[in-house]
Amino acid sequence: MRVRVQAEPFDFGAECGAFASGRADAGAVVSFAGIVRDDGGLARMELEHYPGMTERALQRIASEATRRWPLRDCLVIHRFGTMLPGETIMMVATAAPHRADAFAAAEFLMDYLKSRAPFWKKEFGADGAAWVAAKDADEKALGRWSED
Amino acid sequence: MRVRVQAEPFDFGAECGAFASGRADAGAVVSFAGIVRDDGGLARMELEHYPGMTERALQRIASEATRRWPLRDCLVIHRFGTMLPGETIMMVATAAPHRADAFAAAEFLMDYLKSRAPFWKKEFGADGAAWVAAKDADEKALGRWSED
Amino acid sequence: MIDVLYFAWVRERIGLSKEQVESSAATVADLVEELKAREERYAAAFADLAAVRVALDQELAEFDAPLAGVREVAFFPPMTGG
Amino acid sequence: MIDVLYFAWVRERIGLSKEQVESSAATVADLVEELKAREERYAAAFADLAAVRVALDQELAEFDAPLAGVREVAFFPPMTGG
Repeated sequence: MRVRVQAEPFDFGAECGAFASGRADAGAVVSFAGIVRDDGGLARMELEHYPGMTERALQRIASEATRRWPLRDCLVIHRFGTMLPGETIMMVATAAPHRADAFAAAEFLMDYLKSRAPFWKKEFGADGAAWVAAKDADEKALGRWSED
Repeated sequence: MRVRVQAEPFDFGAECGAFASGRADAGAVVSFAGIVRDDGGLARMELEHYPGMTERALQRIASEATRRWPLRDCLVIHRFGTMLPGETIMMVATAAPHRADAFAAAEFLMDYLKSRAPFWKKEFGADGAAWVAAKDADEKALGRWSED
Repeated sequence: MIDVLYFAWVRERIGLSKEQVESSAATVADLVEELKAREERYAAAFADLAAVRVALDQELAEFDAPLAGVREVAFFPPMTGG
Repeated sequence: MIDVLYFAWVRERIGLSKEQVESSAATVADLVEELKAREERYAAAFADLAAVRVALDQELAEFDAPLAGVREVAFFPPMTGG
């Protein structure tokens, strides 16, 4: 289980390759990449975070995923700072014996990371800058992981 | 939308990297890799397929995924022939504006491919060879995609 | 003449991956009965039809599907790709 | 003395990313009231508490949480990572 928080770009393909490489202990590897989307006129995105808390929150989310599903490994990389359209913001990867677990754990990581890890996106475009608003759908997505 | 059926190994990391590269039209890329799992004593796996029908079936499944979700792209690669533990058997990748669609489409591709694309696995171990039996769970997994 | 293909353990039991069959069977089920009547190895391959799938001209089909116009019939176990 | 951190638009409205505050507030809500009473920019940042989240020593918390023993309080909008 590894968590990385960094300003530098990372190579999504190389990370996927290394993560899946020779993994005869798992049968299923799922990865997700979040990419800066250009919905029209986006010049750049700035990602602010809360150093210290970010790492703790991501570690906790990854530990929780490992507790809930029989994961052989799990990886979270999240960038902060300035990013251009098409750049990779973050990724998660999970490895499990069976695909349903690998998929569920990756979706769980994404849902929690979206609403519980201290990152904030600001978009800069032709019309100025604006903080991205949290989506109700993201908060609601957490409901499906309730263990009650 | 691309479908490849081949005996040769492929580089999962390189495929993921190329698939996600500069994709400012999507915000979410999901990929899945199926790997030969060594549950103890597996020497090799042989994957038989039905040339001609395989490509048609995968094309149809990929087209159906593209019809159901707003995908910007989708990729399916499946090998046949002999594979060793740790080798990558197949992969799918999906790109969509939002993560829920990319995840759902990737799981749909996997569920259909498992039970509807003409591949058969035979495992060779110390105790001899045996065809892998289809799992009820895989057939049942299709039920969740019913549009009725 | 119809091309009949066999895959995986169906192929192994029959000992053949492909053959041409002269048949006037109306449906897949009729064709299976004709094949079973031929030799023990066919009877063994088709003993449990719940474990066998069929494709007509490379499309999955049911055992009661008509064979009229079909050029290629394939028999195989449930698929296990992915 | 308690470290108070602000992020994203909370930081921008207050015009400060971090400050040390001398406070005897019992809860987060009490601290917010003290800050709002200070200056208009704090009142603006905390005008709608439904849009503000709080962390105590880097753990998410509620506004009625006690501040006893807490060294670092952070205020920020709902998170938008991923």
